[in-house]
Amino acid sequence: MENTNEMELIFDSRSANESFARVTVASFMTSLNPTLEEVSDVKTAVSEAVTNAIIHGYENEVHNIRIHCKTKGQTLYVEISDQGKGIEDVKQAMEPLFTTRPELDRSGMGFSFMEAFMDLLEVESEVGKGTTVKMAKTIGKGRKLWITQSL
Amino acid sequence: MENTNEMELIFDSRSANESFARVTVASFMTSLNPTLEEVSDVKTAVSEAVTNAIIHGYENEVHNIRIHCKTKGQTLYVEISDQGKGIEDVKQAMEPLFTTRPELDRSGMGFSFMEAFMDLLEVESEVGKGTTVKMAKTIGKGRKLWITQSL
Amino acid sequence: MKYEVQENCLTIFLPGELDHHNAEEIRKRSDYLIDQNHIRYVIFDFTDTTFMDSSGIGVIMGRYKRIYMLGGEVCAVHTSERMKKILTMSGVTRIMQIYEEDR
Amino acid sequence: MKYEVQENCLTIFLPGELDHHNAEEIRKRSDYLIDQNHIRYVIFDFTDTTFMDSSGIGVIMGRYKRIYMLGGEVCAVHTSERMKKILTMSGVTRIMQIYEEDR
Ligand SMILES: Nc1ncnc2c1ncn2[C@@H]1O[C@H](COP(=O)(O)OP(=O)(O)O)[C@@H](O)[C@H]1O
Ligand SMILES: Nc1ncnc2c1ncn2[C@@H]1O[C@H](COP(=O)(O)OP(=O)(O)O)[C@@H](O)[C@H]1O
Repeated sequence: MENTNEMELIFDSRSANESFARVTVASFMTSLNPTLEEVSDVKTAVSEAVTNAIIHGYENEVHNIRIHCKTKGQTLYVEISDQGKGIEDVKQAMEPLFTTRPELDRSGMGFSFMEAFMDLLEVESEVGKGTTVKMAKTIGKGRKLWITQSL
Repeated sequence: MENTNEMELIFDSRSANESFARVTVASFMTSLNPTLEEVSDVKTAVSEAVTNAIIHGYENEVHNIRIHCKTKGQTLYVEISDQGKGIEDVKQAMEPLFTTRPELDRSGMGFSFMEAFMDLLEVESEVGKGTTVKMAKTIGKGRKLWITQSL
Repeated sequence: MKYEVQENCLTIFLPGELDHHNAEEIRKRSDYLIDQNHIRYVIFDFTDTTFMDSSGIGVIMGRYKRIYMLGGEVCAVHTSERMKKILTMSGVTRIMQIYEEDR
Repeated sequence: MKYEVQENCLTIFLPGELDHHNAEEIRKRSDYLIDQNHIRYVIFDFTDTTFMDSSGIGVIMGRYKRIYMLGGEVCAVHTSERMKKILTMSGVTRIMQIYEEDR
């Protein structure tokens, strides 16, 4: 018990809140003493999932996005969910470069970035019900798992 | 509708989260283009209310603290609540220098600071049920209402 | 965000945080400038940029596609180590040079 | 947080953010040092401090009460405008001098 901490954040799915969501999660994880690089990794992953909820989940309508965070030991758990459109084929959605919105200049690399920057990524989705992205990252394990090849 | 934004944050009543709560509210209000001074004012007020929930409301047990924030036009509304001990005599509690925990070096100035730094302060409390502190501050109205006399 | 047109070259001075929120504006503004000024070269200047996610990659790819059709090129300057990593990871370095100095 | 004892004088180098979370440690550590070293003067050094709430006022008042009993004094140095305002608002400037320079 000693070594856990928890928070839940619910906010409007407005693009201006993307940076708010990043800052909040980054601030929550400071107790784990992350490096600047680890903070940037988490911020990028959070930004991807929140942006997806705004663009794909809610298609730019304003509804609630929920972020649940927990630290346990040196591991940060982040869950980001929307109650939007949902994903028909999660496996296909997670493929690098796959996007349903190329006309919006989406690169189709959101899930690839989440995967590259976090230690764990799980996506649960139901069409018409919404999407939950679960991620985890252990801080301070001196990783150097950088994918320097391109995806 | 255009001009509103909303968020809710729920977190553990640990003293390490005092700074997390301040940063989160400060980050949420950036869309109002506050001055550094206005940000500091809000951070101080949030810090007071969160600290009170931790020390007085929950007496250092770990339970949930809830912060609800809304911006409407140029005004920030902040509500901070705990489901802790509650306050018997709110009027007395709000008096400058009144504290029930002098042995913890409490100065009794928490509510006075909230009042001085925000435009509006309302406290609702029920013994055994908990306490809600409601505050508001309008950003960018060129105020100079600083109380330079001591309280 | 600042945009500079010199002959057929557009420099986009990217914001501190290049996310979906900022990407929208860059996309609209730069496409307008590209059309109006017969631009063939687009320089993404990362001097101020400390954060970028895949929305930033989308902005670069989108401008590349447009400029490539016109026979032009895109490139990046003043990239931090972090930005270089993200650009490399995403694969855009296959279609875009990163220059250490302004050209 | 850093503490410096010189003869009967204790300087407390306050943290960047002086809130309840930090106040607890300062309280314990400084009271220990005051007892051990027959301290009469306590200097609160605000060089690094950009944030303080009423918990900080509590720390100052608490040290003041203890030192005053022993016939000593407390003072503050290197305070920003913001810190000066908060110290003034709270009334502690009635019992504590703010010096612009180290004494
Ligand atoms: N929260 C979501 N709700 C609905 N669909 C989503 C969500 N997140 C991702 N998707 C789907 O998965 C696809 C791939 O996502 P991603 O890899 O992030 O790339 P991009 O956002 O650039 O399209 C999206 O184009 C979209 O169809
Ligand atoms: N959230 C709360 N739950 C229970 N009691 C509270 C709460 N907030 C304030 N109080 C009571 O009001 C008193 C005055 O609060 P305040 O002005 O903040 O001063 P201080 O925190 O220094 O005691 C406290 O000592 C406490 O008895």
